[in-house]
Amino acid sequence: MGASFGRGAATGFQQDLANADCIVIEGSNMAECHPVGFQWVMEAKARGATVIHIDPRFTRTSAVADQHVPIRSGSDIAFLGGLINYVLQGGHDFREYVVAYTNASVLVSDDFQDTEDLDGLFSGYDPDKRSYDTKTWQLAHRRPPAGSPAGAEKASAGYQHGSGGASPGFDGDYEMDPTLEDPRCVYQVLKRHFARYTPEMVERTCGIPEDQFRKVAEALVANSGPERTSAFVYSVGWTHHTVGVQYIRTASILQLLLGNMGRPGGGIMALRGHASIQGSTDIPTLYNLLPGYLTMPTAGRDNNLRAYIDDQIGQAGFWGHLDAYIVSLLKAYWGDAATPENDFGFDWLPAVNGDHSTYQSVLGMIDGTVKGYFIVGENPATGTANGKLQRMGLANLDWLVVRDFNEIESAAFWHDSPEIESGELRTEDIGTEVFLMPAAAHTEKDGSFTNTQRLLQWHNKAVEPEGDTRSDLWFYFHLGRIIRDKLAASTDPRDIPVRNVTWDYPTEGQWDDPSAEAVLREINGFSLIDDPDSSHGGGKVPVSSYTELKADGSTSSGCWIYAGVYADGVNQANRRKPGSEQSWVAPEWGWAWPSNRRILYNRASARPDGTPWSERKKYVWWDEDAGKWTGLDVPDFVATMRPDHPGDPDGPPEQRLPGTAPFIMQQDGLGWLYAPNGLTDGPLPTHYEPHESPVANPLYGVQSSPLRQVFDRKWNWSNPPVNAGYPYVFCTYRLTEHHTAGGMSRGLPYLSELQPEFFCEVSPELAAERNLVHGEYATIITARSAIEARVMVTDRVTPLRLGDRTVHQIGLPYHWGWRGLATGDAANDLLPGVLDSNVHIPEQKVASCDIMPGRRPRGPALVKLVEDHYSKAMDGHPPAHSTDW
Amino acid sequence: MKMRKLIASWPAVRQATNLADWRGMGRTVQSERSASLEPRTDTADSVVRSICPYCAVGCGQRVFVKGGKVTQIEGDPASPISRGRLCPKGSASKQLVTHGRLSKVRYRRPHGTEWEDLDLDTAMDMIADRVIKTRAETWQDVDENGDRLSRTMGIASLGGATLDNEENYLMKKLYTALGAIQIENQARI
Amino acid sequence: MTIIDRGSDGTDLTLQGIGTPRYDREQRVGFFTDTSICIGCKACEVACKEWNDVPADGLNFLARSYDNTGHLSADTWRHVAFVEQPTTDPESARSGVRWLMSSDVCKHCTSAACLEVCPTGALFRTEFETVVVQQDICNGCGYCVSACPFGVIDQRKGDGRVWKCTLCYDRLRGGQTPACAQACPTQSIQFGPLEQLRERAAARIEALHDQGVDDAQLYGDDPGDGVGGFGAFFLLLDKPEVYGLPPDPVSTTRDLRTMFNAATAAAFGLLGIAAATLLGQRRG
Amino acid sequence: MVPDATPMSYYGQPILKPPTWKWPIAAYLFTGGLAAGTSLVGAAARLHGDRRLAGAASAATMSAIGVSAGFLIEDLGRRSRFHHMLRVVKITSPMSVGTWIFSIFSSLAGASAVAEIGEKVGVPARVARPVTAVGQVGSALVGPALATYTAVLLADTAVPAWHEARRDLPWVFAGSATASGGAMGILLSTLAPLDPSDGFASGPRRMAVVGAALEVGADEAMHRRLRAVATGDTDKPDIGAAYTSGSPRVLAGAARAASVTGAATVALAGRRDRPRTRLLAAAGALLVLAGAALERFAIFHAGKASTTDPVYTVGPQRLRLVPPARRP
Repeated sequence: MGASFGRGAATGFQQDLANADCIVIEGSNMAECHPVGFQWVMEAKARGATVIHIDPRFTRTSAVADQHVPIRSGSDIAFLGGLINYVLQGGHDFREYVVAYTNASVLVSDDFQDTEDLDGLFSGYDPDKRSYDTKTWQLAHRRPPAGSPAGAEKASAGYQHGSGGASPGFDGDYEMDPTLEDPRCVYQVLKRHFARYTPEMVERTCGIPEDQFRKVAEALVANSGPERTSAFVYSVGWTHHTVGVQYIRTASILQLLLGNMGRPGGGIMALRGHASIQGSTDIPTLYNLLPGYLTMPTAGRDNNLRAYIDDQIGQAGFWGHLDAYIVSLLKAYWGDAATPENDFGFDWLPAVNGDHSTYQSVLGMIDGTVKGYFIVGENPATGTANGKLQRMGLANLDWLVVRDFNEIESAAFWHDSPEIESGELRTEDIGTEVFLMPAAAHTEKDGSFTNTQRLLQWHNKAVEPEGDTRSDLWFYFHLGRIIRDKLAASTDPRDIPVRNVTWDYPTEGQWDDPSAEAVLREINGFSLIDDPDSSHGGGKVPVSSYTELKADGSTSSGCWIYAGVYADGVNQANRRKPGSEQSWVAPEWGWAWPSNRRILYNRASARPDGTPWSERKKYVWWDEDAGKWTGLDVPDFVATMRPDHPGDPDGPPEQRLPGTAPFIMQQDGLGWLYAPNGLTDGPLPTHYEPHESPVANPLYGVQSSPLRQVFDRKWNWSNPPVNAGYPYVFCTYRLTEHHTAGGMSRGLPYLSELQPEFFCEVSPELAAERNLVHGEYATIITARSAIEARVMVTDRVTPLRLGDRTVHQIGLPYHWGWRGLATGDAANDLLPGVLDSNVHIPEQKVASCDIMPGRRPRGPALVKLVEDHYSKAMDGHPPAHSTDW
Repeated sequence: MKMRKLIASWPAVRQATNLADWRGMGRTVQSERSASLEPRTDTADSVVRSICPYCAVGCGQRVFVKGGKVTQIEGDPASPISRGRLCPKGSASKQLVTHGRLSKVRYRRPHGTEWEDLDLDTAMDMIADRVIKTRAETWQDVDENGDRLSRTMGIASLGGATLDNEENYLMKKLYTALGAIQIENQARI
Repeated sequence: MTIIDRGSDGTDLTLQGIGTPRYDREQRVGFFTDTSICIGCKACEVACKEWNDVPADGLNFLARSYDNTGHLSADTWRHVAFVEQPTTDPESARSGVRWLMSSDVCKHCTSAACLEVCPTGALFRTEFETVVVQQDICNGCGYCVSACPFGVIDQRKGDGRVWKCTLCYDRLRGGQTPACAQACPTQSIQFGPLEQLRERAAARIEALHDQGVDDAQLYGDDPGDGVGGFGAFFLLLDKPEVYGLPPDPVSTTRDLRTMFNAATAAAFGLLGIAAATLLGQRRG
Repeated sequence: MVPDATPMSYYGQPILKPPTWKWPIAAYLFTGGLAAGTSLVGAAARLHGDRRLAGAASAATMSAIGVSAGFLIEDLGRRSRFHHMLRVVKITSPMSVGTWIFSIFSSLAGASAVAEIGEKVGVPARVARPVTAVGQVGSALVGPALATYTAVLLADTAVPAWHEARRDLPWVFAGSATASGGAMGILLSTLAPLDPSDGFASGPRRMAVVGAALEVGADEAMHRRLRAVATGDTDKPDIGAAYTSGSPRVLAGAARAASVTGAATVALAGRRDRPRTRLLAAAGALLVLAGAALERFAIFHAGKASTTDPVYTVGPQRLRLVPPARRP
């Protein structure tokens, strides 16, 4: 999303789904995983919309959908590519929209070579470093872009700007062919790239019969254009793949071609799994980001603030104010200690050099480099791919702090875990010191969640926590306080940031809880000029929008994209104006970032000249008399910029974009069909087989994504692809009745009794082939482990015909673990740790396995079974490096 | 007098006196308790506007409190997103916050075989010491070609998606000030 | 089929039909469950249990599709049924399968067998014309359990009393919507005045038939059925028995007159025989 | 395979809940009938002037009443609330009507018994005697209702094997009560031998025989009627099938055998009340009593059995329904 449109978040909001004429739910099981949000899909259906669900299994979403398309897990790009090909070959794209708002007409540089030319690789691939040099991907410019020299040698930057535009260095001055005829223009490059993704190829790759494919294609085309819009809904069904980001890219391209972006009933709805997972990427407890999708300083590149800014500041669009955002953050972090002289304390920030995501940390624990670990409201022992790897890491720590509601698997691993049961670990040998701290529930603390539609909503404390139970705000505030006290007298330079960090929050209540509102105010930011005669009588005044942030240290903001959440000193996230008393957009309930916009890029809901595309799909338009943009939502645009504004190259960054550029975070303001930057594994999505697939890649010589991150080592060996030892595909998913790794549901009687046992869903044909008995047990085995599950033989899982062979798929809900009331084996124990190169998300939705009737062995026999099965599959060879496949 | 009231309240007698329901199927057999029933939400001390802690739809919840205890959690009809509705997990929120909650710090010493008690303040102090010690032991000032790192690779953290924005902010700020960079959460799984 | 004679103010009792006491104040309320938009999420089951503190009833994997609850009972007042059916309908967009889901509940019948047979007056007709068990009265005689033609009400082990859905009688008295209806994400469970619900259901069934969903049918909307029409009726997509519901439920009280007549006759028969056999002798 | 929901039901699961009543209720059906029958014998004896048999019968009736009350209260879920049965007079509830019948019967029989005892301990005869007589005869008049209301109670349920037998059950119970009364009369007269010249002794014998005959006849009629209610199922073609397997089959067979042989034995003992015939009659009476009790248990278990298989509920209902008229 970030690379295509400029922001890495859902582009619309759930209520808007009701306006869609066609809703495609793919990579999501919305009725089960977001049931209350699903009411808006039902609303659309009641108004006559077509609801299509594309999923390996027939689920509760499919039950009420108009069409269910069973698809082979891991082949979504082939299917979506087929749809793009259908649109391009038939010229069904929304031409006026595409020419004006996307980079379809921009010419690509000559030395770009497509996967069609290099049989699965783009130009610039370095097999040793397993990365691309993006020099050959650049777009053709009439004159070299300001700032960095044209085509500078640059490793493809990762998806750094989750919410920012592609990395800077370009502006909109391209060689273009608005007629889209020139073979080098993006439109034609796209056409050639997807030419082979024909309906026959889709059937051969995804197992989707041609008639089903055409039905989807026709529905989408019929429901796009000026009068009608279609929406896409996805979730981890797309992100949990080694090419996850490219899945979303494909959908972005399709939605841009059909002209559905930025329009009511259109867009791409990213459904997130946790209450504030969007919040935890906006204010990231992530290794590579600072709040507001600013990148963490990279060792060697960002040696000082000026280098950091110059390397990333955008030539046009709102990334052009990167300096104001980073300086305001530093002022929030260090307060008065941050002065222009010391680069506002830029050097007190630690630097990253490479991938430090959770798998690197777990391997660090196993190798002994990582000694201390905090687990806060998460359950990696069963919730993260390759549970055994996680538990082996936990067992090798010096100390571990777990904060949760009860003794979850990640806190109990040292006395109760599959490894203790199989003898691979002994309690007495595990040296990890464990602190299990009771955590407060959402009813026992004030705070805000950011939901899946970028909406900050405040939850008020209802009761005081009891006993030792404390909120995580309390825990980190007091931990910081104690550490600062202990280091107060230190003279060691590394302790300077610890002393300088602003930590003086007011506390309240019987447990000295730090004020969450004070923290939110800091996140919002202040203008720091002590202006006595200002209406607020001087002192720190909350800023009302990120446009007020300055680069001279006169403003602070803990997270620039959240600036405005405390506008006028009011906690906008706690606004509760009932939906019934305001418009269906409901702008006065909670606060959505950025600047309370509910549909992003909504400039595109109007023609280039500013008038709505159609009366039916009116949303934001130019009001000539008032001289500004108006409509049902906050315009995602410079309010007073005329639609015919040509773009002022010398004005402030956002003025350099023309009045017809809806994607204001992008350098060129355009939706990127072709993404020369921002993605590590290619400017265009390409079908690669999952890391573990029983099927050879029908399109290219390259089997799987060449840039996928693999860790070939003990406990993480991969199933060899196209191998008789692991002939079946399995995918993991959730059920309505449980929550992720079960920590918040398997301890509750009322939820556990609804889904008491771990089960696997298999088709009658597979049950016959492997004589699995309905209601009895089956053992599922991969190179990592073997688990047992009750068998659910059902027609809802269909074997797929891929040309002459049949692929069987097995469904595994992954909620279970060995603690709580409803206990069972963890499906994540089967999965390898194999990551997407852009965002390091493991491939959890597809892998290969074998299945046999009966329960799994207990004790050491389990390890033997797994190892014997693996060596038989490798016919005796030692574990091989999976990157050779 | 009490006897007369007792006799008069006997449903069999009320069947005679209230002929509209002489079959004894409605008001005449309604007990005192039934006649005075009222929903516990009406008699709550306070009702608090909250948001469901489970998934990212962000359903509105109303939390009813009486005597310092949560007595009911149900949907908030005012929410434009959820319109007062909840899923099975959201509906189980009362059980989530009241059932089987750990309320004491548990401590396991290295190689220990049992959980032990530990009071909260001591635990906090011990954790702070360990952070400082591990940080010192694994501090990296510069990398192999002299570029500034100023970080520790000895401490990692996991979690954040189920936490508030304010909590994520303090965590990131504290860890960054300490130079701990291996900070991750569910956005990555 | 006896028509329940509501009469002027319900006082006219014929043993044929049982009048229902009318309360002037309240209008009759009930549920309309439109199973065609149920997504089987079971929010109703949990919301009901949380509000009424209904005990959990065991962790048992039933292997009946996604239904591990099984049936209504003293400890389950809402039960979502799951029926997986192969579809033969070629045009159906589905991949050869149809998945029916339906949230079952007490029907709060117009002529409620449980209410009519309850000897202690524990079961009573509320001012909202719903049927509720008064837990301070019920002595666990169990008669209602045998009388209910749907197998809804049951005795709770270890407690002895019988329990069933009260249509959230306490919430109704506070002017609130029953917990399950409020929670239902797709409003498959609709609560409101029964007349209104019946009109809405008629319109909905019309729409479905126009869309070609031929086997859509209303179940319990007809006041002329064996229990005088349900207070909680349904729109089903298949025959009632597929969901575990009786196709033509009857409150046996409608045959009470014939039963009492037979018993009276038999009693006189008994008296007659006794007299004939015992009194026919002259002394000595 | 997730079993296709057989068209008859939801995964083969019963539609109805099995009755919560346990064996004490089946036993009460018998002891209730016995009390009624015995009270009739007692009253007849009282009218006949045989005060010794009448007193014995009154005692027997009271013990049957005592045992019955014990059974009824034992089966309640909340025994301490047994008095709630008298909370309301509900004519739509056979159990409520029955409770009042039981109360009236017990108080009359009780008054008679108390008066009789009173007379022995000094209460003047002219006060005690009429109360004893009126109480005993009064209770006898209520007896038949006590015997047959239980049939209505069972029939007024959704239990297929009971409801479909609603026209016959009262006669079965009436016959059974008559037989029990007669049998008890025989036993009492053997324990407290009557003056042989007094022809009364043969009354109970005739009552037992006629009662048993009525019981067996009505039972046969009931089975025939149940077999007439088709279910449309192959292995359980009609509701009568509830009696064709398991404990219902065994109990029904035993009941029939006991009643018939009992009645025959009593008949064989003839009308003469001689020591030899008295023993024979007593044996027959015991068999008749056993038959009556087994008959009640057979009906009880068959009823429960007919709730555990959905065939008995769905089959007849579906056949009764005209195929749902396709709405236009």
